[in-house]
Amino acid sequence: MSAKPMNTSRRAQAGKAVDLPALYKSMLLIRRTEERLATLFADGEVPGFIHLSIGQEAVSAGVMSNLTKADTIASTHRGHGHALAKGLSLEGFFSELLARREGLCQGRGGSMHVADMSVGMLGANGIVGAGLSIALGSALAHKRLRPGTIAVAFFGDGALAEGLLHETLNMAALWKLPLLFVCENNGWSEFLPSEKQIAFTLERLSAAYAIPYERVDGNDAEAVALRSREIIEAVRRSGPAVLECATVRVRGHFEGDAQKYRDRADLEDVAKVDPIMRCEAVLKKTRMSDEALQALDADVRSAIENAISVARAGQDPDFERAREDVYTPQGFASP
Amino acid sequence: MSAKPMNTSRRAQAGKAVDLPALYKSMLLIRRTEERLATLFADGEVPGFIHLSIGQEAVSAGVMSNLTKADTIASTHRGHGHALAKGLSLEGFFSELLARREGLCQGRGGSMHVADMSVGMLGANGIVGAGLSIALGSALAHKRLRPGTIAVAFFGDGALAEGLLHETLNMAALWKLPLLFVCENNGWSEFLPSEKQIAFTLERLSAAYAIPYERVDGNDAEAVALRSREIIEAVRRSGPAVLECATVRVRGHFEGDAQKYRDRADLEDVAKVDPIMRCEAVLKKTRMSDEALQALDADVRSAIENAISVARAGQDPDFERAREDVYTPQGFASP
Amino acid sequence: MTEIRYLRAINMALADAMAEDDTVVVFGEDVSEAGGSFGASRGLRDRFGPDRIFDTPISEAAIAGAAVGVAMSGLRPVIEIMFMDFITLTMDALVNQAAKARFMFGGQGSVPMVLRTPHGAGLGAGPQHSQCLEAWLAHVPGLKVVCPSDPASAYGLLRAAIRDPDPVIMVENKALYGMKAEVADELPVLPIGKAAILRRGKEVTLVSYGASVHICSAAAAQLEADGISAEVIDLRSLQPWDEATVLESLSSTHRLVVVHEAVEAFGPGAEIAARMADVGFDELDGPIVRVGAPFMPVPFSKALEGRYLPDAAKVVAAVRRTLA
Amino acid sequence: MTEIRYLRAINMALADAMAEDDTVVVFGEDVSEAGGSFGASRGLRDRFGPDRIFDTPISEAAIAGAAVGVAMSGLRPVIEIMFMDFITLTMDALVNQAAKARFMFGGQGSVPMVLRTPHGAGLGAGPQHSQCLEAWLAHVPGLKVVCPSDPASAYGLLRAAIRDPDPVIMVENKALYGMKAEVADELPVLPIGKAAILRRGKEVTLVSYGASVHICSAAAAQLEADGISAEVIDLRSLQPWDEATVLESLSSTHRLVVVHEAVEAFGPGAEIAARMADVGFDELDGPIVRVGAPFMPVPFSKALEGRYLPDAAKVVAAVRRTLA
Ligand SMILES: Cc1ncc(C[n+]2csc(CCOP(=O)(O)OP(=O)(O)O)c2C)c(N)n1
Ligand SMILES: Cc1ncc(C[n+]2csc(CCOP(=O)(O)OP(=O)(O)O)c2C)c(N)n1
Ligand SMILES: [Mg+2]
Ligand SMILES: [Mg+2]
Repeated sequence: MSAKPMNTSRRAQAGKAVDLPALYKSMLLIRRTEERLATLFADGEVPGFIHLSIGQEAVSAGVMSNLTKADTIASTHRGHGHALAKGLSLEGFFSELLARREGLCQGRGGSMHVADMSVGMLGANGIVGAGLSIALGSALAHKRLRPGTIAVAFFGDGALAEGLLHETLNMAALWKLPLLFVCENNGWSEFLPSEKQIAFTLERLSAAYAIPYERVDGNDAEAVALRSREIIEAVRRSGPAVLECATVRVRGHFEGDAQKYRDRADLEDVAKVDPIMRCEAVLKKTRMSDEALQALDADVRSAIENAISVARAGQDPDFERAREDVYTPQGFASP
Repeated sequence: MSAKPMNTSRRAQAGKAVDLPALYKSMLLIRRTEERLATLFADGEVPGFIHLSIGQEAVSAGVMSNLTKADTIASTHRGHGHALAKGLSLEGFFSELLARREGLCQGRGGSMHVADMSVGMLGANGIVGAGLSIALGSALAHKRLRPGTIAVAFFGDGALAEGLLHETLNMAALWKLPLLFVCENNGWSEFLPSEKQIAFTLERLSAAYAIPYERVDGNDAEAVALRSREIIEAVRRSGPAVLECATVRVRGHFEGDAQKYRDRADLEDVAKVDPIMRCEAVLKKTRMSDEALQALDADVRSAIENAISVARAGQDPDFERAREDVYTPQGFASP
Repeated sequence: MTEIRYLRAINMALADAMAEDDTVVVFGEDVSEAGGSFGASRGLRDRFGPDRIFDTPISEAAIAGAAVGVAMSGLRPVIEIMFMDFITLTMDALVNQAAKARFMFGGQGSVPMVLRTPHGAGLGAGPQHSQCLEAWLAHVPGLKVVCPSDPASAYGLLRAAIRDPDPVIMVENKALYGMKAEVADELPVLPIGKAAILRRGKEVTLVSYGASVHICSAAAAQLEADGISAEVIDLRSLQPWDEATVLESLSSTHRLVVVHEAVEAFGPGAEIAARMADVGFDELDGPIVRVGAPFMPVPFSKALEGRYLPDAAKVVAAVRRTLA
Repeated sequence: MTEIRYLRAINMALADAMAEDDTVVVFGEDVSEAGGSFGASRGLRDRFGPDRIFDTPISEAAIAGAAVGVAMSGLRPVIEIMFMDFITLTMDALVNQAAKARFMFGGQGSVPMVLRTPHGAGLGAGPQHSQCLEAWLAHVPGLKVVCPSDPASAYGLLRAAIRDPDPVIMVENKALYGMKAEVADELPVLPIGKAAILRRGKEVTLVSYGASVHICSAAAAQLEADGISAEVIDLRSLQPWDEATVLESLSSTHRLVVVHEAVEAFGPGAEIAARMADVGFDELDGPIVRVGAPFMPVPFSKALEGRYLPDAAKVVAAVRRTLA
């Protein structure tokens, strides 16, 4: 599959081949979804603000290819990829982003809060770093209730500066929790390169807690899938690990951000490392015909258009229902 | 002075000899003060709760021997030693602990909040870890206003778990702030050994941020003074450093804590590493007569008794004055 | 009937909840080996083992954040924050995560966590170990807040909090930990949101919660000696609070005094007063007077602290003012 | 007279303060190179250099804690927290350190820091990017809280906040950033704690602050058309707030409606209502009605958000209720 010998040998180690077409499909679903979101947003159909993960799809697809539904993830403000790769319903997703009653969160959360407990997606999160301790807690519950199940905390390189990272790394190490820390290092934290904010490397930080650390090319879906497979197996057995994925933020921090602060050259380079194009090239060389690829793309696109139609046909959420749903209906457990 | 050759060579490096009698006196002042506090507390003369640093005096005496008044320190709940070594008035100190109007904080703060801005003591602190970011800010101000001046953050081994440590280490490293982190590692965090709470070593953690780290025997005043002298010179010139002082908490977490959770053996060993006895032994061997030592002790004791008398003669704070002093009297800057 | 202490009631509630439901777990600083810094969880480690009750590092933000994740993943965590002053470090987990999860995820689930924490002055513990910050939490949609005043309600409300599907903060006045009272042999679980009328009276309604309830009772006794009949209501829960009971009482007494140890300005009593100045306006025959802490940090000196704290004399003065 | 936007007024205040006093420094996330995420500090880096205005990592707790230390050591920091929802992470520094330092250290000094932060909904930003949490801060002795409603007060209050020797939180409704208004060529510094009467009226007093002031003005205009004369007070400062001005107005109108975007329950308006139900009781001819957000997180959907937010219709209804 991959032309890179290192990956071949790693694949051999891992024992089982990666399902590259599945990875590709997962990435394509994220990409096409976000491309459509960009136009829907520009057209005013998506309220609020949205952060796209275009260029970063390999991380979501790769890591999630090794998780089961029982495994949980806690995500970030840039969480569409995590959500879709974890298996959120596309209709529920679009309905949510279009603020419909039929949305996964009934139109109350939007892009920054998409969640689906039934597939172990504990929510995107508007608070940088907050997912770390939620995943920590989830891992703790897994350890007690469902040995072999893990939690994954996704976070960006900007989030590295939050104190919560330290607290959760320490507790995860102390209690040997089945928790995988996945840092999506796209080099940016809003409008500032994160190297101007972070004085340490995650590798050395992880070493402080003696937590196993691996760095992987986050734009190589196969590499992410293979490396994370091994790591996740280890996490299931014996405790926390850190996986840092070097990747690229193609679009602005949020939609509408013209990225004036960013070098044109930097932006042009981006295409070269595109995870989808890279994966496609490998697939073409090895097993998939152009027709098959086109058919896949068409499938993905039509699923998306269908979901958009469903979302568009949806209704505004009901205010009274929302207001009542702040607490669980049964209320307190009376004697 | 010290019998240990290592110290001799270090002393040579540092150029100037340590003033061991001065260190001894500084430690003795802390010890005798806290011994008296223990009895005053038992007698009900000191309200609230107090945390004694008996056994840990070498850290305060040693580090502070290399600071000037302009240098600032942020302290902890166990801050008597820091305060006295930094030069707080003994009368003001006792008056505060006895909750007098004449106290340094006018009887409003007590043991956990003793402070004296005029000598750069930015306050003991009831919030574990909080002094870290206060010292960070102070270092930032020093860098802009008073190059060559530094801030020191004291914190315990239990505080290592607070997220603020990570945030401040990162920012200190990023901005090369003149900030010395001094960890007083006494092995305990309240009633639990901190090894049950901390999964990392401070040495490896510091390495993550490429902040110079040193460990020193925190019960050897001369060693603390010598090592911190070099480190502090470097901090004045070029940025943050971490100094970890291994020491021993002799008394309970707070006065009244019977330490049932602690091995008797552990407690008996403590006497062997007593920083004051160690220092005294060296002093006796080299230059100070028994008479001189006794005279010093008598001096210290009488200064303390005097301060206690002054404190006892003090008045209760005035409520209306306290109530008005929540804000600076001049109030807002009107146009 | 047996006599138990407030702290023991909490201990019993924790034990009974853990025995009843093995998804209940307890964690926090020094809760396990040491049995809690005030002793609330003494003996639980021996009985339930270190998997059910365990010590954490001093990482309040992660403790509270972890509780959210734990609660989302099938366990019912009860965490302890050693002093309410330290909830400053847990606010994000409480407010932005726990409180909103059910609502913002479209009712997909809930966050059945409990945070126990002691508030209150009187021990000379100074400005960072004495604060009553419950007004912050009561202002946050998605949280529930209870504040028991005696052993029976400490037991009953903690049991209810642990059974509750949503996040509940239980605030315990540390001055009450040693309080003893006769209680029934079978202590009932108490409903969250329901007040108790401690004393019937005709001329003024005294509303409070937690330790201040006892100040109100003392004041009512003093007033009675002077021929003034005061009704005393123990809210027990602050969020939700029992508006109906307060309104009903006001409708018979026509005067209202609200008492608490929290700072008066922008404090919990403001809501009660404001509500009654709206829905109860027609019933009011005198100003609504609040008795709370003055607008200053909690001072260390006992001389200051004594003046700082609400007491029966202040409540009596407040009653006289509204009756004037 | 010139016309400027609210955001520009903040920018000018920062620039003028930095020019006037070279101990003023500004830091926060994206404030320097990017000029602030909403653009409040645009151009300041070019003018004052990176030593006076600099970017921080995403470390809100340390940003606020550092501001305390900076302020104790001779500089006057102005920090920005990108959304008020994130002050959850700064509460310890604000409440346990900044607010108490002067008092608990016996008046040895003060903490001249300013924290600027935007609150408010209306942009579909959802539950974690829209909250109005100023009630928490107003409840804390030692903090001051201002909340300007227009360009001139944004300028005047920010200048006052930066000159103030004590910690001040300035809350800016982000829906106002684009608001334009005519202002004097020389903008005055405004006193903290002083309200402005925006409109004289006889039958009801509308008290609010920040963006809600405009809702009150709109409601007053509608009411006038119906022959009801409403006085509109812009508090400008919440802590301290201008009790005298409100009481004086109430003494002539005898009816009070308090309006804000923060959640009504245990919100800032509760204090105003409670105070007036005490010291202003004899002046009241009708219930005090509050208009605030309902007890729920800020929803994402515009349809929900529209219902969630206070508006002129709700204020008019509240007025009718108190006049009924
Ligand atoms: C606690 C908190 N602080 C600040 C923000 C504003 N904010 C949103 S995203 C972001 C940058 C995050 O950078 P990174 O973690 O690298 O994620 P990326 O955007 O690159 O995916 C910031 C500062 C926030 N949402 N939460
Ligand atoms: C934020 C916070 N959490 C918890 C506490 C309660 N507490 C006071 S001291 C202490 C242990 C601190 O241990 P360490 O830092 O090692 O200092 P030591 O007591 O050993 O000097 C704890 C948990 C506190 N004061 N502040
Ligand atoms: Mg990034
Ligand atoms: Mg310790």
